[in-house]
Amino acid sequence: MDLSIFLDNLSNPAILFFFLGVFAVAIRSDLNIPSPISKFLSYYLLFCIGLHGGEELAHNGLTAEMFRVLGLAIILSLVVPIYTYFILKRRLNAYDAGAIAATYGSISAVTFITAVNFLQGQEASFDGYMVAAMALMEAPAIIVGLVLINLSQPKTNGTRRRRAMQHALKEAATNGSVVLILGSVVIGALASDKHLQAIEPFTGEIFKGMLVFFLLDMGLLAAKRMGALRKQGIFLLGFSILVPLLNAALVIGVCSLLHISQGNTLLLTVLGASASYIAVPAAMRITVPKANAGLYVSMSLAMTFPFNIIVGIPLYYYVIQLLMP
Amino acid sequence: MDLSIFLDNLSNPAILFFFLGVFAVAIRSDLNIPSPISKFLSYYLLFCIGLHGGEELAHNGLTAEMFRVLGLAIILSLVVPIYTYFILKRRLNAYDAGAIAATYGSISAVTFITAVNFLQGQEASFDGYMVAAMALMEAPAIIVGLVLINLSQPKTNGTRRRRAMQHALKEAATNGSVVLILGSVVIGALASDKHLQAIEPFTGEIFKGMLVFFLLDMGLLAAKRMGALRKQGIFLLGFSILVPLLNAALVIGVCSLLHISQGNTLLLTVLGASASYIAVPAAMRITVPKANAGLYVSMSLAMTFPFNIIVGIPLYYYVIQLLMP
Amino acid sequence: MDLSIFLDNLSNPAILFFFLGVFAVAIRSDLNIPSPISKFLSYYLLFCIGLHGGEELAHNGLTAEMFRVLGLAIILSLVVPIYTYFILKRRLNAYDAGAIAATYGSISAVTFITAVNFLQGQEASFDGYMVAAMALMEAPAIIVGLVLINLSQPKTNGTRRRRAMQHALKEAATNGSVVLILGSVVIGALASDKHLQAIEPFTGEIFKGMLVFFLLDMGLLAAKRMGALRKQGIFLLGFSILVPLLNAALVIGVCSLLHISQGNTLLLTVLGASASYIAVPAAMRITVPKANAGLYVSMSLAMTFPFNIIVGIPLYYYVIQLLMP
Amino acid sequence: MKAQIKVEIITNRLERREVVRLLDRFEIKGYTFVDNAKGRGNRGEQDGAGLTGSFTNAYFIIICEREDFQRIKEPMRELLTEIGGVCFVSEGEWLMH
Amino acid sequence: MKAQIKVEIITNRLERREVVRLLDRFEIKGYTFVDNAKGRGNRGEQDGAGLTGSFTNAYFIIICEREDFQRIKEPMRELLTEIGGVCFVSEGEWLMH
Amino acid sequence: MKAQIKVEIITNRLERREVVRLLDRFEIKGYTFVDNAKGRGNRGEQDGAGLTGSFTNAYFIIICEREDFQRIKEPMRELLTEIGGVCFVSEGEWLMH
Ligand SMILES: Nc1ncnc2c1ncn2[C@@H]1O[C@H](COP(=O)(O)O)[C@@H](O)[C@H]1O
Ligand SMILES: Nc1ncnc2c1ncn2[C@@H]1O[C@H](COP(=O)(O)O)[C@@H](O)[C@H]1O
Ligand SMILES: Nc1ncnc2c1ncn2[C@@H]1O[C@H](COP(=O)(O)O)[C@@H](O)[C@H]1O
Ligand code: NA
Ligand code: NA
Ligand code: NA
Repeated sequence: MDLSIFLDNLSNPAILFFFLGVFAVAIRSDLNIPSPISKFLSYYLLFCIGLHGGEELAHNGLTAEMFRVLGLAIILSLVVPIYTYFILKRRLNAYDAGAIAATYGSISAVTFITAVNFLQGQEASFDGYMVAAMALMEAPAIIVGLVLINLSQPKTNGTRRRRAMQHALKEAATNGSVVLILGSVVIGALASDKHLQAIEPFTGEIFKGMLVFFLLDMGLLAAKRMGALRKQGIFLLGFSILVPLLNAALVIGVCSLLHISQGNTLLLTVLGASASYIAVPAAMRITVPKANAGLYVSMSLAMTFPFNIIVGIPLYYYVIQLLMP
Repeated sequence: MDLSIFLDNLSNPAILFFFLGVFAVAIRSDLNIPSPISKFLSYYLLFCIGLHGGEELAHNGLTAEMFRVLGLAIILSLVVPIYTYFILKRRLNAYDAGAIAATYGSISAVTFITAVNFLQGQEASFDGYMVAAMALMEAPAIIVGLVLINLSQPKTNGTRRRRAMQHALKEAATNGSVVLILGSVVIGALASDKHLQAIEPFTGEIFKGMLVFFLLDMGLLAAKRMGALRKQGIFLLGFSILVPLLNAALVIGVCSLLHISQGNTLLLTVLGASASYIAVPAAMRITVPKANAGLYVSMSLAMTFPFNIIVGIPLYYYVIQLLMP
Repeated sequence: MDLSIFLDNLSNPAILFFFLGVFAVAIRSDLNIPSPISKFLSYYLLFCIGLHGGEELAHNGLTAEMFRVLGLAIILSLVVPIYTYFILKRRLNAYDAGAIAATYGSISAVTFITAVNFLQGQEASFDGYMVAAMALMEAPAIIVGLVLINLSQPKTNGTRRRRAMQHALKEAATNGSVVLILGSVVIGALASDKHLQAIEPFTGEIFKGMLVFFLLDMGLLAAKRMGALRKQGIFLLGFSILVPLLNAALVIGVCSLLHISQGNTLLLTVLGASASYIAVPAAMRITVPKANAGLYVSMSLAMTFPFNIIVGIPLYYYVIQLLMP
Repeated sequence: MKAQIKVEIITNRLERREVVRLLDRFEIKGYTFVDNAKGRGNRGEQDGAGLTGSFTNAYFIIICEREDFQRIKEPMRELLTEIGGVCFVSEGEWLMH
Repeated sequence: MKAQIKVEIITNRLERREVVRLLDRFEIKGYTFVDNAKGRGNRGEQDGAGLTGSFTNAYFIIICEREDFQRIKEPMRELLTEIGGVCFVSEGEWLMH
Repeated sequence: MKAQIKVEIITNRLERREVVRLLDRFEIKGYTFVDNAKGRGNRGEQDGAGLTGSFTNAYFIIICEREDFQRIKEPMRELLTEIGGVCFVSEGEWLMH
């Protein structure tokens, strides 16, 4: 097996700064990115990736592969929370099971962006509509998770249940990062090339550096959540690695049947394998306050996220290259 | 009438992100730029525009047109608050009338910067001293507004009145954005070209992108103030559109008589037509705490600002091109 | 004497914006950079300078001059706090003397970066390992300061003293800026050139502009501390100018004996002459809460820092050019 | 000076709109809050980390008549049972102006 | 432990210097404040939005002797009448050290 | 409603871990704090300026039984003697849920 792809990933400052963040927390350093900066950086990344996605979408128009990919993305975001819910339900209460299922059905934009960065490093191409796929996959799993939680409850008043669902739908659809990424895609498609070129130094040139800096912050955040993981049993730790692998296998399989390009397959794989720690926690804290946020955020942020960016992305790409010549 | 200029403005991501911000508030999204970031972005814009203005000022030296423009700018910032005060006094108490008059006599730096961006898109030229004109117009209207409020009061102790005026003068002249813009102009004029070129990637290349991002924030801020507008009568809503139009007509007329260039005329028009929501509110909250800040900030931020950047700028430019061939 | 080097320094917007910050505080302006932004900017500067230092280190490999310089750096950071402590002890209590000694034995990263910027303006070369020298000099003086304070105390329980030292060592070694700079150097050395080039627009192109903006903030911070200086006697004011000069003379002398290059000598001089206001205060507040933080922070930030960036850097460089042809 | 009570409420930041809505419903006009509080309670540590404010608290201060509090007491108890947090009531005097 | 009172003042952020000046004038040595409070009162909502802090409040805590408060009471009332805000006084004990 | 006391502690931001450690040691489960308070006391002004939080305070609120406070009282006094700051205790009622 050719390890160069893994080593190349490890020579990426983005990954190395993630490690630095983890290291800083491990030695109890006071290194700490203020939360307004974290928020700015994460909005900035969504802003840029959305604009570029929208721009390409407008240039390339609607293609058959695009519809296949978007369809697959939505199916994925419905199937994953359902099957994981029933696995989780064997060990956890319905609230936690539903919240974790929603977490793994939804996606991590930073993992996606790291994968885009990885593909650019490999000089592999992919399509702008993948950003739309990402945006589309953020919310549905939240709804599915909530439906599952509701179904598990003893029959409650119908109106009340409908209200809860509306509330959840609203939270999922109006989440800041969902609105920003969708809005940026639309604007990228609408805005004139001349204007988009004028902002390229901000949205393109410094993008990778901002991502590297942000991954330092992600390392700090992830490592802070690792403490909480120690209290969790082997079941959830295993879940947070095996489910991504399973989802990845699933996506790669289907994509190779549908003859989707290597780059797009990697990105869709990463969407399937990644778990949310922005949109889902924000919605779950409000709609299912009884679920343990320490649980689902720790799993996605402190296990699945690092696994995907360090091992997952190069591994998935390695397999994709083997299977899809 | 040729609409392309309006459509081009609407294809500018800056304007589109402003709409996205308004939209996000309308659907009650939690999209929200933390206030330290807002402040940084607005300081950044003043920093860059000031440096560039100062640099050009130093290159081109003092010209007759420059003195004409600066004179006009100061006259404008004295006349506008006076005439609007008397209009406003018919419906409002002296505090609110004075505060709103000061708001419309002063200027909006972001509107100015958006107009500069628009001119660059149109490949039209303008002069560096326009930035100085902008800086000069921030404060005088504040003083005028306070004088008018004071005159309307029953004769109070002379010393006390003088004290209040000194206080106001101090607030107006030491306002952070006034100091930063003036300071940046001076530094842009003093600094060596070599050093200024070395920072051009920061002050020039990424500038437009930062502006676009900032306009997302402006959209959020403006939309949050739109709620307060609903409670206001048609009088103030009309005021916040008609007074900018009136001021614009006035400036365009005078400029065409004085043979000022198209680019400079547009910028001066925008200065006349725009209303302050940074320097004035900060000074008014302290010097006239009895004025209703919800009123003057809402009018300038939620009505006049969007009107100017969406409709005003292309409209004024269209008229200028018609009248000044 | 050729003044052009001083004038060139004064035409640098970085220095001019520092003055603007001081001016703004002097006129009691509300110009104010929010603290999350200050922190981001200072982390950004360390991040960039560390990456570049590490990159060069990896390219040039280990040289004899490098070991000479690093050895000198460490000796300097041990000698300076010791000799200054005994000077200070004549007027101050052991806590304050130890804390100030640690402050002057340690270094100011921003002064160092300003000197790098100055050298680039002069088109003079220097080596990447100077960043390592800087990183190495942050912590040792803190330990020395604490040892000296402890020795001055009546014999206390041995275990207790050992605990206090461990605590201090931990604080010094895990300080956020120490971890970030060392981590960035290591990452700069490990990361592949391809990836480092991809982030160059962020870490290189906009760097100087960010530095300029940050110096505005430094001006504001320094000036806020100047008030506290007025209460201090001439002894400490003199100390905060004369000790840097003495250290500079010392370093320049030794470097010229050891035939160290002009650029490297300037940077080492600046490290010797500068005083800490990030790592040391953070460690001292916790390990020696009885020392007066208003004292050591004011001296380093409000006297030594401005002296070095305005007069010191060009002066040291002037002398170096005279002595080391 | 006028005798009044002070009601302090600490709950998740994302729920601050709910608290305000409850105050609105009972026509409590004045309140103050900071939305960057951290802490620890039954639902674990809120350390402010994360990208969404999910792990941050809001701290409310409401100065009002005791009768006002009597009105909101039960709904507030219900809300806090749902969303978590604490509500503390103490006495004092209000400097009228 | 020593009986002391706690004075809490909430007013516009831009006025924090005025409050400190008043405390200085009456030689009140100790105080604490946060300057990112939001809220609602007679002068409408302070939602923290904007670029200047005009819509943000400062929340002061001053622990002092009752006599100290008696001295600042009237000037504080006057100031708050001018600039808006609330001042609330309650009793407690101070852990001396 | 249940009678409880409120303990307020203000000290340097960098010492917040020490305070939490003390609470942990005495098994005080609940607390809240903001870490951007400014102020003035015996150790001079803490104006929030600087790059490290060295000049910023943390403000803690702990609602607990009076007995809980009795337990932490002496160690807290010692800690504050070392690191500076204030500790203020007042009475009130807790809305149980
Ligand atoms: N006893 C207490 N004293 C002070 N604050 C508390 C206490 N209990 C809970 N809190 C605060 O209320 C928040 C929510 O409480 P809980 O729902 O119990 O986790 C916590 O994160 C703390 O900030
Ligand atoms: N009853 C109250 N309880 C708590 N805070 C209040 C109350 N009334 C006013 N405030 C605060 O004081 C600020 C100024 O009050 P006002 O001048 O009445 O608008 C408000 O924005 C609130 O933050
Ligand atoms: N009397 C007081 N009232 C309110 N806060 C105080 C008081 N004394 C001290 N503080 C706060 O406690 C911090 C540390 O106090 P000290 O150690 O006395 O400087 C100060 O910076 C203030 O924020
Ligand atoms: Na997923
Ligand atoms: Na105007
Ligand atoms: Na030094």
